[in-house]
Amino acid sequence: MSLNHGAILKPGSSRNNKTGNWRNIRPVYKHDKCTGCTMCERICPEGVIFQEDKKKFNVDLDYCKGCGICAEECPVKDIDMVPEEK
Amino acid sequence: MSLNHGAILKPGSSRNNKTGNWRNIRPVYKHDKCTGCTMCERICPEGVIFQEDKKKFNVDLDYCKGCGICAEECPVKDIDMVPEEK
Amino acid sequence: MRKYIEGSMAVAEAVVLCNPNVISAYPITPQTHIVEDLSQMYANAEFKGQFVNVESEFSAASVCLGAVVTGARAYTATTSQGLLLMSEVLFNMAGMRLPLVLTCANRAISAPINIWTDHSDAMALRDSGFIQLYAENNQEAADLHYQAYKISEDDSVRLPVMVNMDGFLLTHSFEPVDMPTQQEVNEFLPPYKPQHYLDVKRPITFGSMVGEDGYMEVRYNLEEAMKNSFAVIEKVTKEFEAKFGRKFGIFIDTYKMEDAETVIVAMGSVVGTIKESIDLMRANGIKVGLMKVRTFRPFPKKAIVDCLKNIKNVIVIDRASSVGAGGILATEIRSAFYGNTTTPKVNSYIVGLGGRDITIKTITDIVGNFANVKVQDSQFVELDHKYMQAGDDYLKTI
Amino acid sequence: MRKYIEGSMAVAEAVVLCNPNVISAYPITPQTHIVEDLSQMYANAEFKGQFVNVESEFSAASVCLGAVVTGARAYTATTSQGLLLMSEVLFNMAGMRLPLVLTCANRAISAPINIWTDHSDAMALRDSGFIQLYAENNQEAADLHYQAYKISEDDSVRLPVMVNMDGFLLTHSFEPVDMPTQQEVNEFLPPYKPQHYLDVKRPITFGSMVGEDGYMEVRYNLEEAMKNSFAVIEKVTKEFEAKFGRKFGIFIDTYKMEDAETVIVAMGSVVGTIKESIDLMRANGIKVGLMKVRTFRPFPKKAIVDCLKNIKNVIVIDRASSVGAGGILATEIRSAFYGNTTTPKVNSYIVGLGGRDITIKTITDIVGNFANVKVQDSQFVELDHKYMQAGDDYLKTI
Amino acid sequence: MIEIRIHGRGGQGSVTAAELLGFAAFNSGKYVQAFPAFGSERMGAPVRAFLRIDEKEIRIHSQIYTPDYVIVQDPTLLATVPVLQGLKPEGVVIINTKKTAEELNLDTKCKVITFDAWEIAERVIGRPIANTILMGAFAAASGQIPFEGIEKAINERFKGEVARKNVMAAKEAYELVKGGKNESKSRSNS
Amino acid sequence: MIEIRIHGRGGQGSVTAAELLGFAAFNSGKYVQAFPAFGSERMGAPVRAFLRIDEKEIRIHSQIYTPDYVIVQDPTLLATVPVLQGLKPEGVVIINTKKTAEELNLDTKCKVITFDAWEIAERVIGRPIANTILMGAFAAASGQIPFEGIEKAINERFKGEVARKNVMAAKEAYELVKGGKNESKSRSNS
Amino acid sequence: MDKKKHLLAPGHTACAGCGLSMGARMVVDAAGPNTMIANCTGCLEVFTTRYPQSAWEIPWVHSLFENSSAVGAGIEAALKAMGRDQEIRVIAQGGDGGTADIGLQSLSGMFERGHDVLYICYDNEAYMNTGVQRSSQTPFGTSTSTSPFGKASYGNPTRKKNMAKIAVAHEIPYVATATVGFDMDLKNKVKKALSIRGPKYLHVLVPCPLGWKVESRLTIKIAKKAVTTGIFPLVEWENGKVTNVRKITPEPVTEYLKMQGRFKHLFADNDDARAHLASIQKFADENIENYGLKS
Amino acid sequence: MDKKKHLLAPGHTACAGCGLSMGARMVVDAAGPNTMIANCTGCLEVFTTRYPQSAWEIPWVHSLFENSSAVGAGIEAALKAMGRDQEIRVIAQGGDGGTADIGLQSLSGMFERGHDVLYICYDNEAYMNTGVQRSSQTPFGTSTSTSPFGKASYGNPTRKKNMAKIAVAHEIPYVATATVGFDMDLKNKVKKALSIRGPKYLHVLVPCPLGWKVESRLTIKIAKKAVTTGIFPLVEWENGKVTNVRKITPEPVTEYLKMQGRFKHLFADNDDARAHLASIQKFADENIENYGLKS
Ligand SMILES: Cc1ncc(C[n+]2csc(CCOP(=O)(O)OP(=O)(O)O)c2C)c(N)n1
Ligand SMILES: Cc1ncc(C[n+]2csc(CCOP(=O)(O)OP(=O)(O)O)c2C)c(N)n1
Ligand code: SF4
Ligand code: SF4
Ligand code: SF4
Ligand code: SF4
Ligand code: SF4
Ligand code: SF4
Ligand SMILES: [Mg+2]
Ligand SMILES: [Mg+2]
Repeated sequence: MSLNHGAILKPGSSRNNKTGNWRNIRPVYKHDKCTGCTMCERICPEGVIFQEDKKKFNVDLDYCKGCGICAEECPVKDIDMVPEEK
Repeated sequence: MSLNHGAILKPGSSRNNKTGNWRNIRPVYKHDKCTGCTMCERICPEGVIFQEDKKKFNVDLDYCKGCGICAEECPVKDIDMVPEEK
Repeated sequence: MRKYIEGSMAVAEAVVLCNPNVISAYPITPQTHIVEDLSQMYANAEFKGQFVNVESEFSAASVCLGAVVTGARAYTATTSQGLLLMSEVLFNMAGMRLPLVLTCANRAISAPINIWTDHSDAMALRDSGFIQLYAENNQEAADLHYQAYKISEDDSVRLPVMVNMDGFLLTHSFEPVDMPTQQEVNEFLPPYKPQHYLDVKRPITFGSMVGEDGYMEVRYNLEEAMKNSFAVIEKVTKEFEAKFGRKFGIFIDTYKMEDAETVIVAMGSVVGTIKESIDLMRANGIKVGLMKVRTFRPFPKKAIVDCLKNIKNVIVIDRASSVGAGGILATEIRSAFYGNTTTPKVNSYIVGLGGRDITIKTITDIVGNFANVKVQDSQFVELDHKYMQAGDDYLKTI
Repeated sequence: MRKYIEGSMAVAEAVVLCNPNVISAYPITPQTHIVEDLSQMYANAEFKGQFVNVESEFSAASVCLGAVVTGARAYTATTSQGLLLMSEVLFNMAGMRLPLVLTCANRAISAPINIWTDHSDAMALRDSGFIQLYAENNQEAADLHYQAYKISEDDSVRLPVMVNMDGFLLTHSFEPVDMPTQQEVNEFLPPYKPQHYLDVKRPITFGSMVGEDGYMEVRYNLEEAMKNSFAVIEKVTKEFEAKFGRKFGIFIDTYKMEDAETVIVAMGSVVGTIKESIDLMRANGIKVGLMKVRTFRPFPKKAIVDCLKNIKNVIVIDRASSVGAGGILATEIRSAFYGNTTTPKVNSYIVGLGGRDITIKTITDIVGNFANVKVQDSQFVELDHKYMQAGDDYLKTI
Repeated sequence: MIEIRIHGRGGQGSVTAAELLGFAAFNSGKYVQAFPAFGSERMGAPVRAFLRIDEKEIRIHSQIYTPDYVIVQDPTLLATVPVLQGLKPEGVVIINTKKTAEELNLDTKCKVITFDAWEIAERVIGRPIANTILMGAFAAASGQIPFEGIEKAINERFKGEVARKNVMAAKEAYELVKGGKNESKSRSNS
Repeated sequence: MIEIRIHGRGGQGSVTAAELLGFAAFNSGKYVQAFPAFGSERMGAPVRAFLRIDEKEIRIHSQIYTPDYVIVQDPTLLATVPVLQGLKPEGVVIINTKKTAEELNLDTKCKVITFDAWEIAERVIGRPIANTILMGAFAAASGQIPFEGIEKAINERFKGEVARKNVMAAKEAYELVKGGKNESKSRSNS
Repeated sequence: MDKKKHLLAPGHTACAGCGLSMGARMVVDAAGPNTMIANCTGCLEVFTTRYPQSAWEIPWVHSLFENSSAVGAGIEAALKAMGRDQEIRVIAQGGDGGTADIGLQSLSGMFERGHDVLYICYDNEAYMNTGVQRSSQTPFGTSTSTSPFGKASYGNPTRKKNMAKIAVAHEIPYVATATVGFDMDLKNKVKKALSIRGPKYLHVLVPCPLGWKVESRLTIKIAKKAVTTGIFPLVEWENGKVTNVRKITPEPVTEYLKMQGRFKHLFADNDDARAHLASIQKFADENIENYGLKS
Repeated sequence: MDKKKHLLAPGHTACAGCGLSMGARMVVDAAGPNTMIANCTGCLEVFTTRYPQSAWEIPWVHSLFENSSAVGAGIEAALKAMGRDQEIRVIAQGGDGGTADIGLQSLSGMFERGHDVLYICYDNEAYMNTGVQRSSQTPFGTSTSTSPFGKASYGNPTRKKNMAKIAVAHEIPYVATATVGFDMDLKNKVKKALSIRGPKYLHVLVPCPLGWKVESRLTIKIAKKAVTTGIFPLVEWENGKVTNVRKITPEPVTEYLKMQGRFKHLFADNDDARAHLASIQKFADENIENYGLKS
């Protein structure tokens, strides 16, 4: 352990912590009525919804905690929350 | 010295400290044009001007520091500041 | 009544039983449960004084100061950063000779920020003029509060008291605790009747500036009051035992000292773990005993020397370190023996900082290795640098 | 250049010669002159960094913390209440391993409020992880600052340094002081080149929360850095001497020790008074010497023991007391001898609290009475309770 | 002394379970000590809670490293947390999972009790909170606490309908485990 | 080593006088140490300042109790402050007062020098500030500092007209005291 | 699909649905990579920087609970002294406790001295990190762990200290309120603030599912309701003058309150509870009136 | 002739002509003997309570520099707890530094919690006790010992932090400004404040002959000039609304500034100095405009 250690951290290293296993319910995109409004992407508290295509968004399930906000806020209800099989 | 001494003081005990000797100039009431407006009494920073009569005020020279405010503010200039003989 | 109760709740109930007039505190882990429990009692009108929710520890202590100077009994609780933040006020209260009971839910000091237990916080206030008592378990933690008020308010003392209990280990543990009735506490602890306080009928000036001509005398009196507190602590502890039948030592306590060749010295919750370790070691023929320090300020030099002077080996467990000088309890104990003709070998160990768990193995290992260690600087025990590797590796890349 | 200069001005000029980027401080007697002098240099564009006039000592220290973490060299000065108020930040900076030089114009702590010198303030921070150096006179006070930056910023140390100088006695005294040129200081003290700092090109996270798994290791490293500082202090002191021809000891300094039977141990400006007293006593055939402690943190146990081990009598002068435990320097010195085969008799005296003047008579009286005092609790010297009579009499009437 | 370690996630009531089990044991005249693995964990993150039960005063104040019982409140923990660490050879682990002990195929020789606590919880209580249910299971598995103790503890903490339902659910688990059907078949698979 | 104590009131420049005298002595190659009686006094309140002058390094850091010289800036202090306390038997006291040494009738065997510094100040400087004037008097009385040293010290601190007038006033005092007319007649009145 | 597009990385340990994590990400994304942050102790610090992992992609420092504004001022002063203050923006931030209570003084000092720092208060209306104790930002009537509902209490007895007004009273160039409920508005305010030199203050309402006792999926909904009921007006002040408010069609405050467990006791069927509700409605009405919120 | 009529006794060691000693006496006389005072460190504390003498005739306590409002809150809480809060009034007080700088946070906390305490700030516009260092109440352009005039400086670079406005922003029932220059007004405001329950704030301008570099006899004159130039408006706010201002016939600010040594450098014959004077005139004009001061 280097002596000068003031407990400094590497940027973005929280990515090592896969919080996906906290999840009880999971967002499932229907990729159906999506208008590409970007709402879900903008508000996900984990920042793990990504745009794959103009009207196609997806979730990085490694981190999604299943809060359900994306599904709640999608204006066209194009996201379902489904229970995780445990 | 009593043990419980948190360095408590007796009220008004500063009266033991005669600040009159700080003075280089001294207020002298002419008792002439005084209107009894009470201004000098009210503003003396030491609070040592006292009313003896309706139009007669005097200074407790034990404490007066000779700031000159009373003379300055007397609307009828009924107070003179005169040098202390030292 | 024997209750199964969280340490924090036991303390909160004990405090309310002491009938303080004013409680003021600021939340900080792991003191929070105490304050929350008091809040709930206040909301339920079970605590009938004033509960002042302040904006910082500095104000918490200052509100208490204002209350005490007005003749009220006051209480606060804090830890770690909060204790440091209010330190100016605490030195001030001791110097003004204002009684107070403060519970310190001991926790490590930043940096790095860490919410777990050690004694660095209380130690940083050891010069302040506070009497410092350390609890071994939740029963003692609760019991210390009734005693603390009585000691603090004694006319020959009039000093604030800090009751120390290990954060989480005690504050968040549920254990059986005997709780007295209100009547019993009232019988034990008389109402606070200060000699001097703010009173419009007898106006008084508190907190004057004292120059070179008197400051030293006031501080000397503070030392004398501390010395007086020895007798008062003893008296109050005995009265408490007489009334409630419980005692955890006066200045120190001992365990299996009879034929002990090696004695472990410690404060706080680790004392219980050490007792278990001693039973285990004695079962293996190792003659170990324990001296617990319950009263750290005033520092009970005489009691300690009397207790340890015929012992061969002394192991001092410090849960704090004065950076650049080492174990604090160890330093004071070594110093206490100075000039004695017979002195034990005293080794110093820094253990359990920032919540590092102290297990029976920690203790037995220390005892096992004692002979190999000569009197020297404090040893940090059970270091494991692996966890810090990630940051370390990264540091090398930048 | 030899100048006739006030101690505060000497320090202010020394600080500016060290080229700090950011100065932030809050006025408090007797530190004020330093800050005022710096302000005037700033107003005259003689100091070209940033001068941040803050609203409290807490912010003064925090501004410094922010500056250092951004890669800047920073400076602050304070004392007494101000030091306590910023103590949370100071522990934090040490724990974060941030270099800083802080001048402490030592002053007593409230209550009662008193603006005069003693060492209670710096002592209250002795656990914090700051290196602590004490100046004997204004030449040393100024000189310590060039050295302090070099020690503080050394890569094997990276710890903040507190330079202590007695309030008023040094800060407000005019004495001749040799001031170096900017060029000389530049040659001695290289620019601050931190390894790690906030940088948008290499983003880094400072000040993380470290749990039970790593806190102890980080604190151990802090202790190790303190230990490393011994070598660095020695190196820097020698470099300084080589370049400027001045030296006031490294960890300790001595005076007329050759045949001394009694040695006085002290820190700060009293050292000069003791030297005069020694000359006087030696003229009367009393074999007295002096050991001055210049480096109090890290505590130079080895240097002290080596210096005193063959001495018969040691008198420790403490200008502070840990209430309920006594002289702090004395305690640590006694503890340092623990386990040694030959140990001097060490007596402890509390002297000069709250600006109480320490005269030659004070010193010679202590030496004269030494033989009559056995090793015991710290003695408060030259108490005179008469001055406190007024308040006392009044207390009896209410 | 028996030592119990409970694994769960923030918000699942693991600490409450330890406390209430302690309360039940205390009421049956035992010495107890219940405490959380002191953390700063938020809802969802793995947490632990501990319980000691003894016939004599408990003086030790350190964490539990070699538990006699392990209770796992959330099956997802099995993948990320070493729940079996230090479990005594004669120890027992109780796991909330849909799977059987065999399906889990844990690397242990200890007795493994599994059952779907969330199913009971949803059905009986109406919310997927398994802590009181696991208390019932523990009582049955350990024989340390009579079911009445569990019932009293639940009634101490909860009120009215909530309490009633929790007791019902705990009872169901108690009976289930008493029946022994949910245990791993054999202790030796090595 | 010679030791000097200056008595004055806050605002009268006693500390400055000690500093400047020190500066003058420093310039003539002496070791010096000047310092105030550290206080929190405000304008008007009694204050003290100290000065040590020596041929070798001054190491002591304590106040002065047995001065060789005492300078009194304000005659009103005589009534309230023990200005003569500790003055060495062969010491000298310089007092700003209208009165003669005899009129003062001080309880001392020391040499007493009196003169009306404020009169000089009002006349020459235009303000009743006596500190530089007393510096001149001290230079003459002590012989420790040549008048050029005083002049240089005043010019270091003040500028232009103010400096010039202060030097003039100091010079007047210097000559006056040099003349010796203002001394107490005899050292023994007991 | 750039999984590293955000400057606050996932893997942090905020509760699911945390409005604070949402808000912090929006802010740092709007601020961009040439930003340095000083952060108070609080949930945000704890869930993003527990050793050995950090969620921050930009330079970031945490020192203590009460000093992020002074540390930010120190960063700014250092940048200035080293001639780097033009390229880099400085943000100081903290929770409502770190801002309006224990850190208020250093914030006020930073304002007064005119540092070029944007201060952001993430207001979740209590001390969440330590377990939902009241702060000076806790609304009237809220049940928290230090202002619990009880026999003699209807929750917190005081009103929210008005931080925006206090900031405005400091006569700084830019003050605004915002919330995660209106994310574009929030981001625009961050950008605008950072375009102005001198001290700026942004007060961001961030719902906390744990402390407010709401389901995690409702974070955005509840934030919006705070605005549309008039309880939390969205306002901008430039040089002391209101320059922008978000207009609303006011809904009754009960629409907002009833969603949250922390206000449950206010819906009891008794006069005290009703009086409390009426007071809260009055506060909203005052806001609607004072800021002309009605569209 | 009752030589003990005042509740602040003579014999204290304030400088001759001290506006602070004047103000403190007026306040305590107006408050009357049923008052308890908590006092910050500062000139007032030092010159009234140097051991062994006190100038106070009523119960009085000093603890530290930054906590008189919290100590006052503690006194109030104790009186309440002991049932004595109806008979006795509590005043907390301090200088501008103790109030607006180092004590601001505890003051804000006292406001927020609603203590029944009158807080009085004696504003002499610098840290006088320690030797005239700048505070947040030091006016723009003032030369002080930490904001001296110099080659690169025209004195203090910042404006006075607006404490009255900050107090008003705390939504307390009563806020006012006053000065010893108008003693009856000051005393009336103290009495009015003490007749109201809850937190009150009174900001009193008290000239300091030493720090302002004016002759001691001019204390009242200069205080009046601060008002009549519009630099220091006398205003009362009740429940957040301005209810009273003292009307003036504005004089140019130079009338005020030129009397004082601390502003001497602003009268140099150069553009910088003139620009500074113009700014100060502008501040006064803004006050005159904003508060409608013109009679
Ligand atoms: C001096 C000090 N006092 C108390 C604490 C404990 N503490 C840490 S964070 C916190 C509450 C944070 O509340 P807030 O600022 O609102 O942030 P939140 O966690 O709600 O986002 C408290 C009380 C501390 N760290 N330092
Ligand atoms: C924590 C702390 N910092 C600094 C000081 C030093 N100090 C005492 S009074 C004072 C200035 C007081 O200024 P102000 O409040 O304006 O009162 P004034 O003396 O001007 O009336 C200062 C800086 C202190 N006592 N405590
Ligand atoms: S459920 Fe929540 S965390 Fe998961 S993707 Fe949706 S908003 Fe993000
Ligand atoms: S919120 Fe719905 S409509 Fe909008 S982008 Fe996401 S999935 Fe598409
Ligand atoms: S001169 Fe000053 S102190 Fe003397 S009476 Fe007049 S106003 Fe009072
Ligand atoms: S101010 Fe003048 S007129 Fe008024 S009362 Fe005094 S002496 Fe008389
Ligand atoms: S407690 Fe609240 S603010 Fe903190 S992480 Fe959880 S949801 Fe976010
Ligand atoms: S310095 Fe100013 S405020 Fe202080 S006592 Fe003197 S005149 Fe009054
Ligand atoms: Mg919060
Ligand atoms: Mg002031």
